[in-house]
Amino acid sequence: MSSNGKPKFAMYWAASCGGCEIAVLNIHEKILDVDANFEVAFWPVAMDAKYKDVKAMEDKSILLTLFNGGIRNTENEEMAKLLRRKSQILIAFGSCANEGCIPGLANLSSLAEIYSAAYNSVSTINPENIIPQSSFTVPEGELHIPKLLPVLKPLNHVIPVDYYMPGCPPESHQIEMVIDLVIKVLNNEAEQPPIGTVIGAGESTVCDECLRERNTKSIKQFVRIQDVENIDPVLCLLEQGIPCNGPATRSGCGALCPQASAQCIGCYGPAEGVIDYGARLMTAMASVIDSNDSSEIERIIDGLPDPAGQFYRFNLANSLLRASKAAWNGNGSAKEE
Amino acid sequence: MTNYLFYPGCSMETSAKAYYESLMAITEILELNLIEIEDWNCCGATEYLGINLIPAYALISRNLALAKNQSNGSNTVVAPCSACYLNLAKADHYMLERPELGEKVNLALQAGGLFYKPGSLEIRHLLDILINDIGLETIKSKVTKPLKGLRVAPYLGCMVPRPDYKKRWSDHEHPVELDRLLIALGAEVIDFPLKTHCCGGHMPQISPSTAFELIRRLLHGADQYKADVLVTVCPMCQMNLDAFQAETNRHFHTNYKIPILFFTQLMGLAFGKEPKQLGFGRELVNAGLALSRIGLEAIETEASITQPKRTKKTGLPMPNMPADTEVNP
Amino acid sequence: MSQDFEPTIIGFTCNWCSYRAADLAGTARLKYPPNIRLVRLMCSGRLDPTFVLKALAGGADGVLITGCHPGECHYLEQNYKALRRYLLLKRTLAQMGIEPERVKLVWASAAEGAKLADEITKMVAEVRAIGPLNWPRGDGVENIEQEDLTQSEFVPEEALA
Amino acid sequence: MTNNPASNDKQERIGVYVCHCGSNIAGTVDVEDVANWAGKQLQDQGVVIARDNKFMCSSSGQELIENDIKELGLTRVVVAACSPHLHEQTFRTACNRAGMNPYLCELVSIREQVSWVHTDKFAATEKSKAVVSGGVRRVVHHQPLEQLHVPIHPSTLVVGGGISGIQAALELADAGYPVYLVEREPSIGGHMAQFDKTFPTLDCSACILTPKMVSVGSHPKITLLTWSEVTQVEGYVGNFTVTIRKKARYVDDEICTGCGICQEKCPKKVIDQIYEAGLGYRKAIYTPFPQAVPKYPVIDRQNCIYFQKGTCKACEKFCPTNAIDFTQEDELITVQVGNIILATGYDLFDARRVSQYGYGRLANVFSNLEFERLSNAAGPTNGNIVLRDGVTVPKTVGIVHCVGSRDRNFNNYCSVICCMQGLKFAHIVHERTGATVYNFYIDMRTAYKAYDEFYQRVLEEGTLFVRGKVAEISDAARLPGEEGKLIIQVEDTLVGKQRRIPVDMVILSSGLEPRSDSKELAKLFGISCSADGWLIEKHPKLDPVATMTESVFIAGCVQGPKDIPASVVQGSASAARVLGRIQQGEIAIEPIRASVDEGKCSGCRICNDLCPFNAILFHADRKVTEINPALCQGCGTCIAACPAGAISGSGFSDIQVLSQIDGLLLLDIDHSTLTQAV
Amino acid sequence: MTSETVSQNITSPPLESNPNLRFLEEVSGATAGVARLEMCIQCGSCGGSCPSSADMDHTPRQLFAMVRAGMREEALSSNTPWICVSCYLCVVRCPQEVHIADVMYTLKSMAIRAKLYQDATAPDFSATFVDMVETYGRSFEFGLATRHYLKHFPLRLPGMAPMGLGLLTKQRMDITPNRIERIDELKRILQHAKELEAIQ
Repeated sequence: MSSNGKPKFAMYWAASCGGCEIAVLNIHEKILDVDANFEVAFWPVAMDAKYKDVKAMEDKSILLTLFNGGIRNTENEEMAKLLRRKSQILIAFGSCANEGCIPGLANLSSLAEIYSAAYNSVSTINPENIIPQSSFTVPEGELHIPKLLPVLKPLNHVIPVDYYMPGCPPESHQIEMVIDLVIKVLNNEAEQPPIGTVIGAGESTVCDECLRERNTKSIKQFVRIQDVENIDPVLCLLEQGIPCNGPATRSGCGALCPQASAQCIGCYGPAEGVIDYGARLMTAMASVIDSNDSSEIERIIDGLPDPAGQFYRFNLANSLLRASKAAWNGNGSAKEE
Repeated sequence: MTNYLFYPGCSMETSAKAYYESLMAITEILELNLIEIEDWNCCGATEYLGINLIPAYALISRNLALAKNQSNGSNTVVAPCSACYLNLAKADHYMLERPELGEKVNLALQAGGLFYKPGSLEIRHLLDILINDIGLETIKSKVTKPLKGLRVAPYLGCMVPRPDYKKRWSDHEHPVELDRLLIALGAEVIDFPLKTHCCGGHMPQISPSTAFELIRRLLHGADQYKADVLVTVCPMCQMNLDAFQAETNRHFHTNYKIPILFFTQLMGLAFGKEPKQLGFGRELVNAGLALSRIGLEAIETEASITQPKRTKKTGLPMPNMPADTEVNP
Repeated sequence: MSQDFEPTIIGFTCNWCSYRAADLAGTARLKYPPNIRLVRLMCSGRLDPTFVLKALAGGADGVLITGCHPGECHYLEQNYKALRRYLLLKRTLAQMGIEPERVKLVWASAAEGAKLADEITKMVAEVRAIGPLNWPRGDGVENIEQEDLTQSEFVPEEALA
Repeated sequence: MTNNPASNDKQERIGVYVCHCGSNIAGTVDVEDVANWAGKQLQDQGVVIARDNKFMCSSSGQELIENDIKELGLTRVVVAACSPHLHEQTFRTACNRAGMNPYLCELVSIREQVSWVHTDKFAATEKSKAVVSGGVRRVVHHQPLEQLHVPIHPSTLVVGGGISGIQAALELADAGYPVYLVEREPSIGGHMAQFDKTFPTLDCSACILTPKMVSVGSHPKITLLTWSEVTQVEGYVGNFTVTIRKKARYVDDEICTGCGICQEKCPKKVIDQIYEAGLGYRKAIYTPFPQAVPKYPVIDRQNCIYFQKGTCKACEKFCPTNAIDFTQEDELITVQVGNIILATGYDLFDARRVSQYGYGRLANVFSNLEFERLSNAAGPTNGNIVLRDGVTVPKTVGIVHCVGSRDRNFNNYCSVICCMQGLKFAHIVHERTGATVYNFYIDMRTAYKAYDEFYQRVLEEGTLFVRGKVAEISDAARLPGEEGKLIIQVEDTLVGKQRRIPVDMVILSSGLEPRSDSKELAKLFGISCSADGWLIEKHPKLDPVATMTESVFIAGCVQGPKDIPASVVQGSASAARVLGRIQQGEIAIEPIRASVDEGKCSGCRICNDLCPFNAILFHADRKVTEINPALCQGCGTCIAACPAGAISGSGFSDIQVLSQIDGLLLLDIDHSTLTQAV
Repeated sequence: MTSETVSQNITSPPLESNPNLRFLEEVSGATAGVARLEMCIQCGSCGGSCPSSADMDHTPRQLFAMVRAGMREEALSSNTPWICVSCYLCVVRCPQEVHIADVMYTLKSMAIRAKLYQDATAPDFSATFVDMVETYGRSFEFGLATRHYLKHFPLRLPGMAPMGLGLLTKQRMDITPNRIERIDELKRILQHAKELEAIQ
């Protein structure tokens, strides 16, 4: 690639699904502004590149890096550190980098369990019970592949992050907004927000943007949305017993899911200043359970068959506990058992 | 046709044949389908409990286990005998209250390849079923020969209304269920203050003098109230009051001649069945005289529980009475 | 586990009942193990699950939540909210592999110093029995400054070529 | 986005003071060690000075703090001593004197919760360090707070016109403050007005009560609202708006002279279940009793011939002042009050529930209230004690104690008055009929001034006492001599034998029960009510007439069974408490309150229904929730519930608690400074 | 002799070492359900309610006091439990909800084990009854009656003859027992149950 004086832009994809890359490509004409204002220095999804090229770059030579994906293995970790060194501004882009997201749910299981689920479960035919090893000797010599880390970490657990942009994936209009902001800052038309700020999202929660009608809440039963015959189109979903994560989830998405009669699943993460997303959700939902009798309460919360999944679907890796006991204890090697 | 698991109990086959026969004679009319628990065993009466705890409860629970296995749809066990009813109910209740008891009992049952989950059956007395499931209205509607002019003393004995773990009865000491049933049959029912006093239980075999005194009290009471017959819901009560009446008379130099009948026998009569179909004649104190009193006109007559009323109009009002206890809501 | 393991337990108390119960235990000179450290809240209804998670993530081996008896809440009915949250929290913690013995809810009125002391003693024993939790510290920024692995064993030679 | 609650970045200057409390603390905790440790190890938390002192609460101890604040410019103070419930105020005041906001001081307990409950000195010392470190971490995040001051409205609402309510109302009114006295029935007087005599002095109940009733009726400061009920209570400490339903009397009390002609002329006779306990009659238009206050009658709609059949109207025809007004309707009035006294009294246990005693079935079994009417000169029999037939005088009377009390089948508590009541009945029966009287009791409880002497007096009179809970009362004669009698069957536990005692009349000393609607009452006034149904006082010993809700007081049997003297005492006591409040003019409230950050609030309304004090209101227009600081009691439930973390609480904010947890767990502290046992 | 034992029990030896003072717990422990014996307030509603208390050595209340006082021998040799007719009046009336009737059953079985009962009639009757049940799975009134009356009330027999005859002629008594089909199954169960009983 030819250097043409334009500031360098990078985007990297660690433990994530790739949806974030699509989201960036999904910003329509805006992508042209990106091209107009930046030279794409490193973006494996979009163009060929070698790690060694990045290593070769001068430190801080990349102006803006959008890093999506959590840190699941040694490769992710090294690239995070590498890009941190090479970038001036590094944004944790999307839920995975921010809080672990769906890959983070693996933190409920030990590596051993993860391996056996991946290689020994019914879904995999693996009679010889072959499990990938980090180093393997072949006639040509010894091969190495990245090691899985015992638990998946959000980006800011391994490197300092400048800005956080939540969402799974971040909404296009928010990306456009951020790109505009960056360009403005470049042309000194705007203030650079203080380091550590969450950008491309609101400060309140989804309910703030949700048009559904709300009343005081008292829940006699939780129901799975697929079990609801006809969902009231105007009434708050939670009031219909559907465990909607909207009340605790950061605004910014425009309350897309609830508007479409699907409960919010919490991809925008916790509201500003919240320490543990799941705790906020569970305390909120528990508080409005309409019973003072232990056994009845138990019956009602039976309606939430998978609390951890409900409350930490996106946020587990960034929660206070971060991973289950099994994950913390289960050592990397899948050899045992 | 409602189905019930039926635990007859030993005496229904012997000393209380009349109870059995009369019950069988009316189930048809009442659309009551009693499915006998196959190979049921004795409940141990009041004897086994006084010897061994676990075996006693195991003995009882075998029946519950069998019943549960046999229950298709119906989870209600009906016992016509008070002692059986109480033992079954008690076993179920205590195995819930003291889980370790339940575990031990089930360990024992295992030896017979059986298991019973406490609380999984509903144990009820026959009278409870008739009053609360069949209902007084239905029963009334089946009456073809009202027992007009028959003065009856309703007598439940102890073990039906007490201890009443499930609070099924209107009262522990003065329940009105039987009274209302008999009223529905057109009989003249006296407010029998001894209706839940003791008949002596197994005392005739243990301490006769004790038993005779208890029997005397009841006969005396029934006599005071000029009852033609005393109606019971329990084989043992019937046995004691009927079979030991002569011996009691001898013991106290009295001469009571009070027929002791089962409520099902009177139901049968009111439903127009023939006395012989209903086990009449099996009683030792003959009920012939009482039977002769029953006229045949089928006019619905509303008898009522006799209440002490203020005598003169100088009198003071009674405290306002309990809201007429509706036993068939 | 090690014999001499002494658990650390964080106790949340209600200003009106259980904290006073703790005071009472003191004035009555009742004895209980020193493993518990109390936090005073105005009401068990103030108990935010975050506090419990924070304590566990911060190195506590157990958490004892206490409040007024049902129906006797100083604020009428807030202890019921604590109950609801507790029951839901328990299930979540179970999924995280945290033993039920480690997080307990106990009702203790201002008069029940003895009961509280007793419950504390019991809990300390139970937690001592199941051993330390020592959860990895929650701050999450362990090795940020650590030198990166240039000679990392994973990058295939051909990639560098 | 890290999980670290911000540490002491503002670099507060903290002083730590560890108290020896003589040897109370120092006996078990190495106080010096704790102080030194804090001085060194908590420096980076902002501790600039750490001292230990024999008695921190002593004037010298307090001066120590004050001087340090002035000289070392402390911005925060942590005192490690006894329980905050003892000396928090002391040290806050000290800080205040030195010009520091009192709420920047934190008292942590190392006495009640360390030295007194632990024995191992070493472990206790280490725990104390943790406790101190918790306090230090916490105090950093304290905010300067100001107490809230709320004005107190000088009027008072008294609910219930029994002796307790009457007493309270008079005390307040005599002190010159307006009182609204609300009574459900047509007249005030309560149960006491039904009694004949009062124990142990035996003075005529009416004689001592009526004068008080009259002065209530005529008192310029008392607005008497009988035949009325409170329907709604709004507002907060010192400022309540109360809505009261005045039920239609159908009698214009402006015009009515209380002459009573209407009652004479009314043709409809009704059994009086309330005042005459079902033993006597009244008319469809009636005043419950001659001395009723107010004197105006009411028309009982259910029984009035006009209202039922549209005819009669005799009362209207004969009323000399045309005071009858069939068109009257219930009216709702609202009043402003600063304090509320609840004196709604008790219900009598319904003896029918003890079926073995035959009440309601056996004619000559009487309830205690029935007997009160029976023996009352103004009662249905003019004070003649007779059987239900209205003529026969009993020759033998049995008085049964503990009916429905001290019995898990009914009420598990002791009703307090029954023993003395039983003795009173025994005396009256003996005096009026000379009958043989039996008292059946489980335990004789006559503990109060001149009560036991009365017991002895009744013994002297020859009343027979049988210790045993009566098993059953029946009319089924078993032995000769029992015919036509009531037989009381009981184990004479002092003899160890079962006895059957034939009597003509039985009096059941039924227990006291909470009003059947006490739960609703508690809810209406926002106070709590025990499982039994008695209202709960703020402190059983030290604050028996106050409740957990500021400005709402309780007096008399609404708080638990008690006799007349005790009820009067509580009436006066509650009045005194109210007067104290009114005198202050305004009331200071602890500034521990919740508040909403509207920027973060998304109006999800999760919190809206969680406040029992209705402090949380929702602005539908702006879709945000707001908390009324005057109504908020500071429990923090809404704070803990807010899914957006938009609600914060002064005094107990998240950051304060979380930091304290860090401190208690000695996070970021060189653990080598602690010996590894704790 | 009674009073001596009491004073003995209460003074020395100390509680821990004196099994009799654990008697209360022992009885409660061996009773089905929760006995609540320790809750008795000695009000006497049991003794007052009891239809047969006239024939009892001690009223139930006294008996419970004795159990509390650890008067094991006296309590177990009292005829009171044997005179109890299981009418449950005391049970429903007891203000402390003591499971009186079931405690009586417990005391009976304890008395049998300790061979402390005075009159063998009742224990024998129960034993005979249970024996029949264990052999046939059903009660067998004829066998029971004949065996029992011959042994304990031979003199009553002549007087009872007409009754017995009546019952027979009116087919209210079978001369041959009925046996349940799977009697072996029942026997196995009871056998195992007895072993379990022995363990506790």
